[in-house]
Parts: sequence; structure tokens; C-alpha cells
Amino acid sequence: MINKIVQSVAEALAGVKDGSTVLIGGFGSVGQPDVLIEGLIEQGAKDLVAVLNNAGVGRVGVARLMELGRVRKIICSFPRSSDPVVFETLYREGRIELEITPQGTLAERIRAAGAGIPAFYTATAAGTLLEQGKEVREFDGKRYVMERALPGDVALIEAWEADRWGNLVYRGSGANFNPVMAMAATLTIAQVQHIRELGELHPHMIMTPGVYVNRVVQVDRGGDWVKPEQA
Amino acid sequence: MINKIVQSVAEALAGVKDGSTVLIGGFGSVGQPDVLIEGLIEQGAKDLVAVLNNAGVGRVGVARLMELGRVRKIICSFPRSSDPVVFETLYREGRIELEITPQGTLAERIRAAGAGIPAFYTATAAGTLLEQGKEVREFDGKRYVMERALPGDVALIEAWEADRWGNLVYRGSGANFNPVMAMAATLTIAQVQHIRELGELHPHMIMTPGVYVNRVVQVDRGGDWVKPEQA
Amino acid sequence: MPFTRDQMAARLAADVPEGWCVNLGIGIPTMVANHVQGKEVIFQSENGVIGMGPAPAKGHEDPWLINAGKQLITLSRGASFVGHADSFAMIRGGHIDLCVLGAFEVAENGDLANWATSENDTAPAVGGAMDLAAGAKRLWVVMEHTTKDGRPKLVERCGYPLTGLACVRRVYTNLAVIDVLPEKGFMLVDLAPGVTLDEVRAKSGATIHAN
Amino acid sequence: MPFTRDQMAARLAADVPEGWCVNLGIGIPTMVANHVQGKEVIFQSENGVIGMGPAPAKGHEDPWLINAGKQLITLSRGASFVGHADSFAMIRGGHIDLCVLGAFEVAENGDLANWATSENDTAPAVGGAMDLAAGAKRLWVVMEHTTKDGRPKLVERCGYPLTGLACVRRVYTNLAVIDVLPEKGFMLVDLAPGVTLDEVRAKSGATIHAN
Repeated sequence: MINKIVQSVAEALAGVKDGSTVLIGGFGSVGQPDVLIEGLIEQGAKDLVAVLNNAGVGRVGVARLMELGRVRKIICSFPRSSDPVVFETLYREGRIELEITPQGTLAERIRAAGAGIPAFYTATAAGTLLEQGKEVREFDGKRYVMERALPGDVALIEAWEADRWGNLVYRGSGANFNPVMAMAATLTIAQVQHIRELGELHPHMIMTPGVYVNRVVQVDRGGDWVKPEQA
Repeated sequence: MINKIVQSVAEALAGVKDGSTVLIGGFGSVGQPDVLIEGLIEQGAKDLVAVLNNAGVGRVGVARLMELGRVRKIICSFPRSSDPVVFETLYREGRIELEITPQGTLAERIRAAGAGIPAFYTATAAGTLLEQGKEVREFDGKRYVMERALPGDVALIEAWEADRWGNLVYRGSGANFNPVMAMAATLTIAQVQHIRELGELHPHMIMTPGVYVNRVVQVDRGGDWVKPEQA
Repeated sequence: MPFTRDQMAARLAADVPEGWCVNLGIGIPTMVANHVQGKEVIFQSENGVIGMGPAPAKGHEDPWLINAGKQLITLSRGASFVGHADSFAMIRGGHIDLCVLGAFEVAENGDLANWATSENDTAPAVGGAMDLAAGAKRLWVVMEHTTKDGRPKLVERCGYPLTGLACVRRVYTNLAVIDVLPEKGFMLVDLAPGVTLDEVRAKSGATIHAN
Repeated sequence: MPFTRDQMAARLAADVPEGWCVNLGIGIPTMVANHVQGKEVIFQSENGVIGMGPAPAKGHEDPWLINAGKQLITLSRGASFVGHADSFAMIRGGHIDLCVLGAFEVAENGDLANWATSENDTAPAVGGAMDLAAGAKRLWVVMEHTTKDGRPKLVERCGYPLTGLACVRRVYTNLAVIDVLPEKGFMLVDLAPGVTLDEVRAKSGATIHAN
């Protein structure tokens, strides 16, 4: 029997290696795998490359992981946040590398990694500072930048519901980066609010087929209206 | 008020020009916009480039369109079918051009057109006859083929349900090429079985947002179990 | 009287036709949504929401519904969700009829600078601005006509790092509405009540044409 | 006694571990699904079905449920649907544990020829074969050991146009199970009951190693 559900956060994060590239889902307060990030802090892996949209808020979650010196490099579109104190300090002191990628390019690079595409061209960033160091090429008279796939060793993602195959259903705007990140990592770990029986999830509602998911851990916050802690 | 629902097949196909590239959804008997294809036969546009998975069955639908001499070129992955008589005759007589594209490359080229990507690299077809005439490039020691986006002037697609915004819900294996083709054409026309009130379709069930759809025409076959005529 | 921020948003909203799919940036652009009542406009947000409604009433917030500005939202009837890759496929593939952004500078060739104020900016944050600038069918900017210390934001060439090249089609400021025309540059469309063309020209760093 | 077609499928099915995501080609490969009972295996079909079940009982067909071979199917519990682009992203991105295909020829370097029998084939039909050959984590071929007129299908170099390079990991024929090892070539795993290694070698066009 296929059963991707594990019984603890520690079990979910077992085996994450030093030096891993970690894709971290979520956008704003929604779809954040906050419990898995806390688990990663506990787990101890270091020298990480973190790939996510923002560079952490306050001193919790990803910001805490950075503050502990565990993140060598961050690849994101928007390092600012309502409280980017940890990132900005580390960055000013030269203790963390930063790679800025436009948000759509970030999502597409991750999808490319999941879809077997090593590189693609996009008009985004053509003619700007962010094309520097990248190959530029014209197609039909228009300027494009070549972008490379961005795969992860590990993806930490969040979903609303899962079954034992690892099929995932998202809620509201909670999909965001989670489905593409699930496709693009060797080890995809999902934190979910609800576990359903196999067959209970509607085949057309499953946005991430379990094929992409390796481990599922339930983090039940007790219903529909409880906001994730990191909000 | 936004209302993409038109009242007749003729209205749905109005304005399709000679020389158009027409993306045609469907895979096997499922998700075929058969009534729209009949409508295109009536409508009269010629010198067409047809993009679809197969090259027509028997003497109806796309096969009929070809038999009438209206298709200049076909881009597909699998020109054979259970009864490919029309295509094979035309092809042998040199009266139709054929471009063979691997099925996944076909889908990805259409998606690229819809996603603003002029070209991408894939391992599919690398080292085979189908890489001929294409740029080949190594990434990390592996051979890839560069494939170009494949946009359409018109897309003819099929869905199960629609609302007046043009949001589409597919049934079973009926999505297939329809969602990517909807993204990739200037004029996307959908044939649907059921029209629903705005708000009736579940936001997570809508696979094609109405943003991609220009016209919707209802072709009600009277319920769940009636097989499309082209099956 | 120059336009207030709210009046700038309203002036822009008046030009949005029914049926467009519109992406609004943070700041004054967000306020545009409040002024399209009576017209059915589809608001898209980069984080995968297609068909945003107004802000939620107190006590009716759904914490799983936010926009790209991280604000709580509601859904319109007809709304749908996609993931980030599909959302940006929509943006980058030219399926957004209009994107409205703020700006540091707009140049007469349509160049936009709105993401970094120096090449040496510490950790500049680009977000989805470059994707929207390159991908939307048309881009309108809404911004104050000058900086707080009075320097023009309509310029011959941008001094700040670019977000996108030749992408701005129209600019709405507190003083005027100005088209950006290929080969021609800035062309006055409309003045705010009581504002003169001379004042607009005096406060601009490039030629403002007028018919 | 050489294996029948059904026994070839069963022999292959015995090597599929529980939990794999498997794509089956048309012909003998499709028959593999009948022989994995008792193991939970996820069958994926190129047209976007993930989690196919057995063929439908008479009177319970759903015309909207077909596989890539255009046959009517059912769904397993846990099944889901995606469109063609996402389905092939799954295939090309290396997420299919096993693809099983038929073949015209398999070469000792793992090259596969299964889509066209001549460079001048009128309108050869490739379908998804090249995507599967390039993208699946592993590819096993199931085929008769020789052509109908007795020519070997296991060869030193393919004569027919290639589907994929160095992609076949294992071959199941009516006579034997044979691994395709990098640098080494064909390596016998198993013989069909009553078949000898000499017979396999006599009917092969390349060296068959054995331990």
C-alpha cells in the first residue's frame, strides 16, 4: 500500500543534507509551510540555498533559519518585507548571497526544472540590470533573456488537504508557488491541514498529483478560520 | 456585463480568416470540438494550418476539412488513426504539408506560445530524425533540441461546463490539449455541453479561466452519457 | 486643483472599459478597483487569483484569500485560482489587458523605472514588476507628477535602473493624463481641473506635446 | 516453451514494485496492468490521467474516460486529471518511474527504434514515444525476440530511425529477460521456461552476455 503520510515533523524532514537547495512555498501569509520550516531549524541542515519569494519576516521561520547562519544563499524576487531585519543585516555584512529573480521568471524556472526543460527564453528583464550575466537573444526582432531551470533537492510546501498517495488540494490563494515547487525537487515534503481517505478528493480538484509528493505531515489547526502563525 | 456566450455555431466562427493557424483540441474521441469543426467547414476559411494531435479519422470533421482542400499544412504528433484515408491520400499526392512533432513537444510548444516563451530546450527528439533542422545545444553535458513556440490565430476547443465569463470546467480526460490551446490563440472558441450561472463553477475546478476564452457556444447532447458523434 | 490620490485612481478607472482583465500594483494602483463600480472588470493578482472582489467586511475575512500586496480580499462571482507558474504564464503571455503600476520615472520613449533607486541599491526588490512590464498588453502608470522635493518624474531618459523598455502607454498624474506615443513621446490627453499646460510642462523633464 | 504475450506482460509485471508510477504503451505493454494485482501501482496516461483503473465493466463505460491508446478506462481511487502540457511535464521532467514500450529494435547501447521503419516512411507517427524515451526515469521494452520472419530485434546498432538514445534499461521478450548495461551491453537476467541461452544468442543480433 502506498502511504506517504508520516507521523511527525521530524520524520518528514529526516535526511535533508547540508548544502541542499530548498524550495519553500507560500506567498505572503498564505500557503507557507511554517511548521516544516521550524522542523528544518530543528533538523540542523546547514549551508542551504533557500529559494522562495520573500526573504523572511521578523525573526521567525526562514528569517530565523538565516539568523542561525544556516542559509548560504537566497534566491528570491522580493527580499524586502514588512520586517526584513535579519536578511538586511546579514546581507549588509556580506554573510549571505542574494540572487534576485523576477517573480514570474522564478516561478517559470522552477516549473522548467520540474518539466525537464533546462533553459527557456523570456522577455522579462530584457534590457534591464537583471539581464546582466545572462545570454540575450533575438527572436522575430524582439529581445529575450535565456533563463536556466532551478531545481531543488528539497521542497517544503503547504496544502489544505492530502490523501495517502500524496495528492494535494489547495485552498484559496494557497497554491501560489507550492505546485511548481512540488514538481521541481528530489524530495517534496508537504504540510497539510487535513488528511482525507483515498478517493475522497475530487479528481479535478487535485492540483498536485501525489506523483510529485514524497512525504505528507498533518498540521491541523482545527478548521477553516485559523490563520497560520506566520501571518 | 461580460458575456462571451454566443447563440449559434456560425456566430462562434465568424471572422476566421483564410490562412489562419487553427489549434484544435481533443484527444481520441474525448474533448473534440466536433461541432465547431463542422462550423468551420461551413464558414469557408481556407489555406489553413491545422494543429492537432491526429490527422483526422474517416471522412468527417478535420478529415472532411482536409478533403475539401482547405488545409494547407498539418502539424501533429500522430498522423495515423483507425481510418486515416483522407490524410494519407492527400499526403501521398503532395497536396498537404506535414510537420511531425513529438506529442509532449507539441503540447509544450503551444504552452510556450501562451506563456510568452519564444523558445525552449528539450531532450525529446535529441539525436533522432526529428531534431533535423533544429538547433541543438548541450546543457550540463546532455544534448537538447531548441523548440519554438507554436501560437494559433484561432483555437477550437471543447469543455463540459462554462459560464458567461468563459470560465471552463473539463470532464474526465476531456482537458487534454484544450487548456493549452485556449492560452495560445488570438481567438479562442469553446464548444461546451452546459452553461452555468456565474459563480456556480467551483473556483478550484475551473481549469481554463475565462481570460483565455473569447466565445462560448453551447452544444447540449442531453446529459452525461451521450458520446460525441466523432467518437 | 491637482487631483488627490483617490481622484487620480478614479480618473484612470474611468478609462477602463468593461470586460478587461486588469492587474493593479501596490499603492495608488490598488485604489483603482474602488472606482470601477457599474463596470464588470476582472482583477487578476500575481499570486493566482483571477476575479478579485472588494475588501472583506469586518468579521468576514478569509485568511486564505490575499492579493499580491498581501491584503485580505474577497472573490467575485466567476473567480478562479491558479498557481504562480500559471498566473505568470497569463501575465507574460500577454493575456492581461491592462497593468497599472506606480513609478519613480517614466521616459518619453516609454521606459519605466520603478523597482530600484540606484545601481548599488542594497537588495533591490523586483517582485513581479518586470514580468508585468514585459508581458501585459498595455501598461498605464499612475503617480505624482514630481518627487516630494519637486524633481520631475516624466523624463527624457530614465536615470534609475529600468523595469522595462518602451512599455508605458499612458501616465496618470495629479496634474494631467499623458499618452506615451511611439516616436513622438509625451502627448497631453487631459489636465486636472485648474491645472495649466504651462504648469505641467514646467514640472516635466521632457517635452510635453499637445494638439 | 517461450512466453506467450500475456506471460511476457506478467513476467514484466512481477518486477514492478509497489508504489511506482508507470506509463504503459500500446500492445503488450498495456497488458502489464492486468498482472499487478495486489500491488498498488499508479498508471499514468499521456492524455492526463493519473491513476487509471481496470477496463470498465459492460454497461459502466464512461465515454469521457479514455487512455492514450483511445481505450475506455476506469479510475482508481486517488486518480487525478491534468491537461496535456502538465501530463508531459510529468513525463519529460522525470517523474514517471517506469515506461513500458514495444520496439522494432533495441541496440546494445540502449538505443530504441519503435516509431518508423524507414527514413522515407510516409507520414511516420511518433505520438508520445520520444517524450517517454527521453523523460521517464527508466524504460523497459517488451517485445517478441525476433520479427515475424525471424530477424533479430536485439541488435548492435539500430537500423531503423531512433526514438531515443541509450534509454532502454531492460528488455522482456518471449525468450528471455535481458538487461541493457552501460558500456557492457546485453546481459541475460532470466530465460523463459525451456529456452536455452544458445537459442537466445542464435536469435539475437548482438552479443548476449551472461554471468
